[in-house]
Amino acid sequence: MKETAGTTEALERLRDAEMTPGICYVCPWTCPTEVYTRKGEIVYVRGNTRASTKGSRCVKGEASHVLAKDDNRLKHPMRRVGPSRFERITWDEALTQIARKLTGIKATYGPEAVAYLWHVDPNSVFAQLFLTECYGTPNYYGHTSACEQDRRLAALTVLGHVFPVHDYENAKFIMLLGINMLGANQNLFESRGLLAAVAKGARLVVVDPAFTATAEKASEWIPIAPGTDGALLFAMAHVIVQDKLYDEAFCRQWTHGFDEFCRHVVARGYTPEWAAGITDVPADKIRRLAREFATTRPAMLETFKGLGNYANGLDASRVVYILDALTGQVDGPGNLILKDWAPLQPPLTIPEARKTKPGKPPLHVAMGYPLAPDLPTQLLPKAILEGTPYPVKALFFQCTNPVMSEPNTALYRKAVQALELSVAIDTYFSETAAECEFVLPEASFYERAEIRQSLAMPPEAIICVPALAAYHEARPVYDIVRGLAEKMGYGDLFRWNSWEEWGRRIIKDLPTDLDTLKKTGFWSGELTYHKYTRTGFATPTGKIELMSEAFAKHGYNALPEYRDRQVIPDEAYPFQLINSKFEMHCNLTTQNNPILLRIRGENWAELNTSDAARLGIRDGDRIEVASPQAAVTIKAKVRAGIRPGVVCVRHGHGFGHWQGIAKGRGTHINPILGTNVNPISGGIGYNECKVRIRKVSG
Amino acid sequence: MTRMAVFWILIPLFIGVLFIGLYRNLLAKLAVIFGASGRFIPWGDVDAAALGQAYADEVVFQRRIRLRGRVPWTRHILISWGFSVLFVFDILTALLTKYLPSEPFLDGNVGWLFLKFGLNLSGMVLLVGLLIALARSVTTAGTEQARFNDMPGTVFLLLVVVTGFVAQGMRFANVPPQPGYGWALLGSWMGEAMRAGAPYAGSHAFVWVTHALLASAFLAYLGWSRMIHVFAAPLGRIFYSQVALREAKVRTVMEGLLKPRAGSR
Amino acid sequence: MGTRGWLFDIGKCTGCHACEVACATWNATGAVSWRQIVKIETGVYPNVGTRNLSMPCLHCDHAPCLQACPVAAITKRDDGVVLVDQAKCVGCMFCFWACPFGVPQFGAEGKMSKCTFCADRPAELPRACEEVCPTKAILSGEMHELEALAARSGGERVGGPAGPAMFVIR
Amino acid sequence: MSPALRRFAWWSFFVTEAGLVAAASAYVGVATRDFWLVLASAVVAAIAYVVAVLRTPAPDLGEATAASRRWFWF
Repeated sequence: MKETAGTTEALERLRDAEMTPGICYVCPWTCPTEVYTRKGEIVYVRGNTRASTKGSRCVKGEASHVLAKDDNRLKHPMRRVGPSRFERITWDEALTQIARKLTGIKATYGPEAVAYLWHVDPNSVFAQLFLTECYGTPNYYGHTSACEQDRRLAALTVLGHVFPVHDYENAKFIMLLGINMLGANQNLFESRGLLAAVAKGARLVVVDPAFTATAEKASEWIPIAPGTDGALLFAMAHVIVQDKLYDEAFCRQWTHGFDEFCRHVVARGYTPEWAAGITDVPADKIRRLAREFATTRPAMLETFKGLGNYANGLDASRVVYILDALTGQVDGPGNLILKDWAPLQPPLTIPEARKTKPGKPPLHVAMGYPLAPDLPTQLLPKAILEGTPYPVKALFFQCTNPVMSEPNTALYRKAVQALELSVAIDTYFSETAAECEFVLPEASFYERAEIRQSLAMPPEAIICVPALAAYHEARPVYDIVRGLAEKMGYGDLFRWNSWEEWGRRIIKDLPTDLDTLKKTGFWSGELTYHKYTRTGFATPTGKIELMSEAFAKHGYNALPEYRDRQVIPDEAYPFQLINSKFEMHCNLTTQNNPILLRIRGENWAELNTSDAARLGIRDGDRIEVASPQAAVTIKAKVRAGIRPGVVCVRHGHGFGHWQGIAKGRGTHINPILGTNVNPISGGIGYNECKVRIRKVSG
Repeated sequence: MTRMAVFWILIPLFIGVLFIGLYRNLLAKLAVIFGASGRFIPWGDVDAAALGQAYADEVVFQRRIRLRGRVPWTRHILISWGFSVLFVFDILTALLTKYLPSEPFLDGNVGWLFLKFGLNLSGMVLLVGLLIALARSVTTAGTEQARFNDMPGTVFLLLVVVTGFVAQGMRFANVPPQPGYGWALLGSWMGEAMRAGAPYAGSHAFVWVTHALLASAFLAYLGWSRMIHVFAAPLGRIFYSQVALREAKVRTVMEGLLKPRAGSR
Repeated sequence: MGTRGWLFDIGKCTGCHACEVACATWNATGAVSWRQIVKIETGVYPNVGTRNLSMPCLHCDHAPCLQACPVAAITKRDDGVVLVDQAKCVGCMFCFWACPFGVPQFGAEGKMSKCTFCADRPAELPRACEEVCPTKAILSGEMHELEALAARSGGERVGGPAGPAMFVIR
Repeated sequence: MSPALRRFAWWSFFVTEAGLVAAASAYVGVATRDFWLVLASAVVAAIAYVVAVLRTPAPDLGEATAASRRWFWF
């Protein structure tokens, strides 16, 4: 009822504060914000009311103002002097020593022995430019293998887009598999659109072994057998092909391999009856869903991390997009949107003469995952400890905590310990930082500048203007990289008097100027649909590839196939372990937040009422969850909204941090997961785990 | 009419005022609670351990005030314990020396010295607490810390205590010092200090009656001011300790609100 | 000006807790939370349902907390907003017992605090919770406007003799 | 108001007042002028109490709102 847009001045008056536009970096969705400060302190933060998020924010972002004053943050550079012992050093000492080591490693092993990893990538473009173009390592990577690696590779190879977004609001049929839009995934303008669509009568079908926050709003919840979504999707394709429900004109014009794909699903016998036996979804229901999806317009089929948590997730994710394509439902109103990006430029350019060309292929290629959109991080310990495919001697960890988030924790810790140079750049101390040689304090998103792409439907650039002075000695990545560049003879390339200098270079192609951007916080272009009619698709054939040329080129099956998942529960380990996230927590930044800990102070394992009754487990009991690899104890949550035979651990990326007030809370589940690399994509098979459970205490 | 008669005539009125206050401002409020929740806490459902814990926390150790700070806690615990022990000793003194007089408790005997000691000690504890409160009220006036100060209550009680000590000092000054009177602490010390002006026949009685009337007026005041917290806070806190009942109440309401309407999903 | 209140749409609430934190931030509520959020799961597998409720102070017409307060620390403003004066509050928790919804909260100081309807925000601004809500499940406004809105979606006023100022769309 | 609460209100008051009159008479003597004054005082208190109790609005959620505040001095 109340308009939020245009109330900025009123709030400034009320709180005698000044608003600076910012970007929330608690999670990778990077929502634009308004930060209100008075006398150098944050008095209020809210979403940017004029940008596409329209002022809405999630609970994590809302609570993030705490970190501006959190005494637990990293305050100054440190060097490790023994197990769990660090000494304070100056920035100059830290950068000098790191530069010396980098020079040494380059001389002995070549620059490729250095890799840079991030989870969220604030300003890391500076590190990318320095490491990949000046220093000469191709190994600059993100965290996607722990996240939507399969979805990303599927989107890239089928649709030629790295990150499709969603026009939920205009959709009339939405089917979501392994994606909890309203829970874990809180890119909020989309949440609002999804609920608006439901309110207007759209059918929402949620396919997930757990009854999620999204399932709560759905017209239909399909508690599918875990890791069998591919069979359901193939059967839907079978129905669409058999009944000729596809959009033939669209397919002929805009897809590659249409006939081959149609023949393929029929020849393989991917019938609803076949799928019913695998998925535990009745054949007539599959038929109905396929028909509803194919005959309702606009419609959308989407997935995210859920399917990729199994070894068979890549082909399943491909079929998601193939189904969207078969019915011609791509990049139109109410469809997946192949988002246009704002025309942003790099903050600086390295002259050709000063560039160093890597001598070895990037790690993911050398590891045998040429199509992987991001590093198969599960194979890093092998590269570090065994030197295969080639030795990795130095790692930078920016805002990432793989010792906590990767499966097989013990092995990962050992690998980090074996490095010749390890540098953690973060706002908080982490389990990974604890094993690193250098720990560098990074400025938070309240203390640094940045201009980047937003993840909204239209092309949109968002800006983060520093709202606060530096926190102790913490520095933004651009200043850290500048210091390193100076030590290594590239200082002249990384030189600026203020961030505005490189800021102007980033936005030089935008039809706006920096002063305007610093007031409004964003620039938004026009949302256009069916962009492919002008540009085609960014695939080898320029069309949607139902049959992938990229796959064929690398010797993989060009057409997707259904395979069973790798780990199937048996008598000794009768439960499938799956994981899901809390909307209150996202990795490191939230784990020590007193507000969020008050809301969710620990994680738990969910199991079905009938399983619990059989095992004598009551809600709140502590249970042991044991895999063939290891065992942990965790609090049990008994609920009806989870498929029997499945144990769902909340926050699979690790609760149970040992620093600050979060110490001793919750359980870190990853030690019981084995190393599991998805074939082709290189993503992590978090859900490829069978467990047995027993009650420990009441 | 003696001055003591004035006291006896006025005290039923003061106590009446206290009771009216308690009825209007405490019992009627409790009735709202029971009206809203529909019933008393059923005895069978009482969590005795939690109740005991709440009593210890709220009344004995006053933990909530401790969380507010060391000074407020010291002040409050001195006043509340000083006041309650003084009250008990007052009743004991009246009973043992006036209504059921027995030899050991008569003037100068061991029991009498015990009563005097208790009265003086608790009175001094109360006095120290009140002086801290007064100092705090004065020094924090106008600041954020002054938000929870109760200046009228402090001054009222301080008048009661000071007139009590003055009356006692006058009485001691009127009689020759005897061995053991030192147990009367501040009373005997004041007696010695005031001996020069003795005897205080008329003025002593006047000060004593003033003290007695102020004390009973303070009782009347209890039911009509923030001092009602003396009764209300322990009572409410003890209800609050019944976590299961408290959560059940809220949950019932929430579940009621969340119940889907007939026909809706 | 008429009395003010809430319109809460259960169908839109995802139980994300953003409102709770926005409220705590704007009002600097410290260790207490002025919004209680519950998620209730019902049904038997596979016919399961969950529903969420985000509960502020409902600023009742005949506020039981106000009537139960022994020191008159609780008052009702002309616009219907029920406020507590912490300087008068003696922390007796009677209001908590009187409130049908468990709204009053007690911090370390022992003084009652609760939703003030963002007392310092002018009526034309959204409340902090309303401002942040990703799905617009929370609306504030004058009761007669909300009544009309609620009626359109089959919403009803929360019942009870206290007259809570909230409409709920189930 | 619940019957138990009401009983408590009546009994506690009258027992206390009776005790006070008894204590006073031990001091001023029975049937003296001062005794009658004490008694009169107690009767006035009792009448005031009865009136106060009867006039205190029943804690009905629909009515008690403003009335209960009138009695305060602050």
